[in-house]
Amino acid sequence: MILPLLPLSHVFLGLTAIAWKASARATLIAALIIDISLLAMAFSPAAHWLSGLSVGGWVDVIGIRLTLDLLARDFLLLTVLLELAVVVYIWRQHVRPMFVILLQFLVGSVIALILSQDLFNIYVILELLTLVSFLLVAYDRRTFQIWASLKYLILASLGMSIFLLGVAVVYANVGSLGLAAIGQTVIADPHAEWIPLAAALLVAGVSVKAGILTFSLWLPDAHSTAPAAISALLSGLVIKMGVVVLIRLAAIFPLGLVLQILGGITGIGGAIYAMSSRDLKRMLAFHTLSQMGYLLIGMSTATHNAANGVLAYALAHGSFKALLFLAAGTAFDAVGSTNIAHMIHTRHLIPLRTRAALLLGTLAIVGLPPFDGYIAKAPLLAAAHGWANQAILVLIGIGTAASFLKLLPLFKGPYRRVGNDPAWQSYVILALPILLFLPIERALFGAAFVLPAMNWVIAMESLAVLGVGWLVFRIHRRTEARPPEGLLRLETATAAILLGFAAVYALLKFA
Amino acid sequence: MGWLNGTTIAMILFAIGTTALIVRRDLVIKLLALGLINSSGILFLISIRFRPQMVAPILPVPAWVPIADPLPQALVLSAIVINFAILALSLVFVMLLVERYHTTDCERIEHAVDTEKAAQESQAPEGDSQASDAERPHR
Amino acid sequence: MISRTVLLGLLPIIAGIALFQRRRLTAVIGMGLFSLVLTANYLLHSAPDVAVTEAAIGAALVTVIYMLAIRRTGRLLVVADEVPGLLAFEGDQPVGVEVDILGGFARRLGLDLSIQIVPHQDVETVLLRGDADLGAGGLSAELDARLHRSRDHLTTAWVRLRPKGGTDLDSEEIPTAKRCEYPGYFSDLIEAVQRNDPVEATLDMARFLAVSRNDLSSWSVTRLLSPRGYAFVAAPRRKRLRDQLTAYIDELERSGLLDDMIRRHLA
Amino acid sequence: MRRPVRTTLVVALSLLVCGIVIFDLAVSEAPLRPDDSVLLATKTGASNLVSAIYLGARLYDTLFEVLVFTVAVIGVCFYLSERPSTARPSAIPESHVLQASAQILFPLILLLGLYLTFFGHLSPGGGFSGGVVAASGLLLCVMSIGLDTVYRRLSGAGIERLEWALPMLIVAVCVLPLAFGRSPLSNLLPVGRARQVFGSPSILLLNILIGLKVLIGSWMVLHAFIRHRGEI
Repeated sequence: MILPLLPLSHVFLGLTAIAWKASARATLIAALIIDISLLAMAFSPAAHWLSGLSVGGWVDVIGIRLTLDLLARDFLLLTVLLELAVVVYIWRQHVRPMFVILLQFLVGSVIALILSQDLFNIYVILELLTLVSFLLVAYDRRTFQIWASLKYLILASLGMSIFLLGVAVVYANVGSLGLAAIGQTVIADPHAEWIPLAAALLVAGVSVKAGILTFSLWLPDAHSTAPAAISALLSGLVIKMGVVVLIRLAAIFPLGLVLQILGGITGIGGAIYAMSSRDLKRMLAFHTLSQMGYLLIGMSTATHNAANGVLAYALAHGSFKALLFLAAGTAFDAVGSTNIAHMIHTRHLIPLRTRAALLLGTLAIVGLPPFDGYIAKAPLLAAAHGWANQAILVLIGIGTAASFLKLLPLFKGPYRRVGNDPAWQSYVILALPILLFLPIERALFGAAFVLPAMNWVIAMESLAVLGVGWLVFRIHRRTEARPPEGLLRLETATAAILLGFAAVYALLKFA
Repeated sequence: MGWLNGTTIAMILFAIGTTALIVRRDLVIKLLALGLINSSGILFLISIRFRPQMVAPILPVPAWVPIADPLPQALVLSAIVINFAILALSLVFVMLLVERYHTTDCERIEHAVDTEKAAQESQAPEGDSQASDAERPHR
Repeated sequence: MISRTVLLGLLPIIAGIALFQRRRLTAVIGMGLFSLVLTANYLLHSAPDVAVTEAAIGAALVTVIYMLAIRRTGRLLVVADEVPGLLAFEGDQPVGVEVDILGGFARRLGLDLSIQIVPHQDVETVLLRGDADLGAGGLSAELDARLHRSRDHLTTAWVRLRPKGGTDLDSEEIPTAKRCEYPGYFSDLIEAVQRNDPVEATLDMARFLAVSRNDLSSWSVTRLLSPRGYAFVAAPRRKRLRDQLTAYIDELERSGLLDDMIRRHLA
Repeated sequence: MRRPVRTTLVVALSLLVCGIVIFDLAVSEAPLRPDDSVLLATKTGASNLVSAIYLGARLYDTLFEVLVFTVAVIGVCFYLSERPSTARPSAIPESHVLQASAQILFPLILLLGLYLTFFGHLSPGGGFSGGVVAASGLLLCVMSIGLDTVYRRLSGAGIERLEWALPMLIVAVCVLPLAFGRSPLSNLLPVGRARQVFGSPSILLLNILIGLKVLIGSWMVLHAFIRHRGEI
C-alpha cells in the first residue's frame, strides 16, 4: 500500500531543498536518513505488507501496480549503496545545491522504476531519468559535455518514442498495460501475430537506455565526459535501469536468442573498443558496454540461477565500476588528466588510497577469484549452456583482462604519501561489497547460489581467461589498430538504432 | 481508403522524422524532426484502436454508442508534456553550443568538439586553460 | 470520414515540406502549422482532451519558444583569412574595405554579416562544401570552376617572398603561381616573419604591405607579373548572390563610395 | 560515403522501419471495456473519462509528469540564468495593431485558461492545458505592455518559490489520504453529485494546483527564452 512513498519521499526532499534553498549538506543528510529507513523497510520481515493492489486502489486494468520483489530489493540495495558512496565522495567538495536536488530526483526516479510493473509508467519514469541525467552530464558546462549530453537526449528520446510505439501495440492487443496481464496474454497465445513486433519495438526502445550495442552509441561520450560522481552514478546505476526493464520484458516475451546475440555484440564490441582506448574514463565507459554483455547472456539463459546471477552481477558491477570512476575522478584532480600513459608517468602524484582503490576495482572487474566480479560471474559461467554462450563469456573476459592490464604499471612504486585523499571513505563503502560479496549474495539469493563460486574448475577457468587476456594484451600492444570512432557520431548512432530495431524484429519474427 | 488510417500516417510521419533527423545537419531542424517523431508516436497511440463511429469519452453517452478508449488519451497527455520538456531543454543546450561555436551545423560542431578534446589531451595537463583552438576561427 | 482522410493525408505533406526547408524560420512555422492540423486530427479522432493540450503546448508554446530562440534574420556567412586593410579584426570588430562592402551588401539583403576566419588555402574547400555563402580576404587567383567570382573591387599584384640563399627559381616559373600561398593563418605568417623563421610565401599586395612593416632584409622579394583584381567568390549554386554582389559593387563605384572606402583603409 | 548514396540509404532504412510496423501491425478485435471506464467515472465523479484516468486511476503517472515539467523548468532556468542575457530595451517588437489586439485578447485568453482548468473534469481541458493557455495570455501581455512591466509584477523569490512549492503540495495532496487510513493516491475528498463543478472535488483541486504550477512554470520558461532571445 505505501510503496509509492518510497520514490516520492526522495522527490519530495528534492523539491523541499529547491523551494527553501536548503544547504547541500542538510539535504544529503536527510536523503541518507530516508535511504536507511527505505532499506530497513524493504528488508524487514514485514515487507510483504508493502506490495498489494494497484496504486491508490484503483481498477486493476487501468491502475498502476508496484511490487517489491527480489529484483527490486537487489537494485534498491545497489541504489542506496551508490548514493551513499557518492554523497560521501562529494561531501568535502563545494557542490551547488542544484546538484544535490537533481541527485534526489535521480534516486527517486530510479526507485520508482525498479518498483514499477506498468509499461507506460516505465515510459514516463525512463523519460524523467533521461532528463535528469541529461542535466547532470553537462553539469560543468564544458562544451564537449554539452554536446555529449545533447546527443544522449536526442538518441534516448528517439528510443523512447520507439518504446511508446511498442506500448501502443501491446495495449491494442492486450487491453491493459500491467506487466502481469501482458504476461498472461502472451502465455495464453505465445504465437500471436502481434508479439514479434511489440517485443521488437519495446526491446529496441529500451536498449537505447540500457547500454546495448548498437543502440547505445551515445554512452561512451556521455559517461566519459561527465563529472566523476555523475559517471559513477550513470555507469553504476542509471544504465542498469534499462536492464531492469529488459529483465521484466524478458520474463514476458521469448527473447532468448535476441538477448544472446545482442549480448555477444555488446560484450565483444565494447571490449574491443575498450582495449584500444587510451583514456581511463573512456575505457571505463566502454567497459560499461562490455559488462552489459554478461548481463544479457545471463538473461538469455532462462534458469533460476542465471536470473539470480544477473542480479548479482548488476550489483557487483555497480560497486566496482562506481569505485573505478570515483577513483579516476580523484586521480584526475591529482594529475590533471585521465590519459593512461600520462597517469602512469605521474603515478607518484596520485594519492595512495586512490591507487589502492583503482587496483581493487581492476582486480574485481577482471574477475580474480576472491573478489565480487568473480563471485558474481561464476553462476553465469556455470549456468551458460551451449558453446556460443560460453564462448561469448570467455571472450568478454579476455577482452576485459586485456584492456585492464594496461593499468598495471600504475600500481608499481614509488609509494610516497602525497596530498590527502579527500574521499577515501567512499572507497571503503564501495570496497565493502567487493570484499564481502559472498555473505551478501548468500543472504539475498540463498546458499545454493554461491556454490559455483566455490567450484575450483570455474576458478581455474577464470584464471586461464586472465592468462589469455595477458597474451592478447602483449600482442595488441604492438599493433596500432583502432576501431573507427566515426560510429559514435550522431547520425551514425541514429541510423544504428533504426537498423538495430529492424534486426531485432527480423530475429523475433523469422528465427 | 481503408489503408489511409491514423497508424499508417503516423508511421509515415515517423519515417519522415527519422530521415530528417539523420540527413539534415542543422540542429534546430534535427530538434523539429525529433518533435515530429514524438508526435507520430502520439498519433499512433491515439488512432490504434480508434473506429470511425466512436465518440469522445465524455459522459453522458448513450449506452449503444461506442466510446473512444480514454486510457490512451490520458497517456498521451503525459507524452505531450514530456515532449515539451525535452524540446525546451535541448533548445537551451543548442543555445549554449551556438554561443560557443556560432553555428548550428551538427558536423561542424562535432568537428570542433573533437579538435577541442584532442587539444585538451595533447596539451600539458598542468595548464587547465579552457581557451582552445576552437575559439579562434569564429568571430 | 472524408475530412478525416484529407486531414490525415495533409500531415505527411506539411511535415515533409517543412522539414526540408532551407530556412529554419520557415521550417519552424511549417511545423507550427503541422501541429494545428494535428490538433484537428485529434478532434476528429474523438480525442478533444488531447486536441486541447496539443493546441496549447504543441502549436502555441513550442512554436513560440522556437521563434524566441532562433534568430529572426538569416546570416550571410563569409569565410576569409585576415588581410590587414581588406578584412581584419581589431579586437572583436572586423574592419577593412571588404568588410565595408560586405556589411553594406548584407544590410541591403536584410542579413546579419558573420565572418569566419579560416586559412587562405581552406576558403575554396569550405565554399565547395557549401558551409558558407561567400569567400573573401584578398582572393585574386582563379579558383575552382564551380565557384562564382564577382567583379573586382581593387587591383593588386603578387609578390614572392623567399629566404635569401635558397634555390632561385627561373623567372619563367613565376607566373605559374596560382594564388597566395603561405602556411596556415595569415597571423601565423606574420608571427613567423617576426621571429625570422625562413618561410616561403606568395602574397598579394595588401598582405605584402602588412608583412613589409617588418624587417625583410633576410628575404628576397620578387614581384610577379600579371596584375590581378581582388574579388569575392560565391559558393556553388549561389550564382544569383554573386550577380547581386557584382551589381552592388558597380553601384558603389558609380557613387564614389568605393574610392572613399579604399582611401580610408588603405591610405 | 557520398552524400546522395547516404541519403538514399537513410531513406531506405526509414522506409524499412515504417514498413515493418505498417505491414505487421496486428490489432485484436476484442471489444474495449467501457464498464471499467464508467465505473471509474462514478468512483471519481468526473464525467470526462480522460480526466478521471489522468488524475484518478493513473495519478501516479501524472505525478511523474509534473516532475518532468518541473525538471524542465529547473534545467532551463539553471542553464540560462548564469549567462549574460541579450540586453534589449524592449524584448518583443510591437506594432500598434498587435498591441491593441493583445489588449483585447488577453482577458479572453485568461478566461479560456480558467475555464479549461475549472471544468477540466466535465469537458475537455485540464490543469495542464489551462496553465499553458494562461501563460500564452501572459505572453500577449508582454507584447502589449512590455516585458519589464510584466516582469516587475511577476517576479521575485515568491513566485519562484511557489513554482517549487506547488509540486510539493501536489505530492502532499496525493499522499494525504494515508492520514485518513486510505491508500495514497486515492481520492482525497468525497465524491459529490455527478456533472457538477464540485462533483469531483479531488480532481478539481488537483487541476487547480497543476494549472497554477504550469502557469508559473511556463512563464518562467518563456521569460528565460525572451531574455535570451534570438541567440541561435
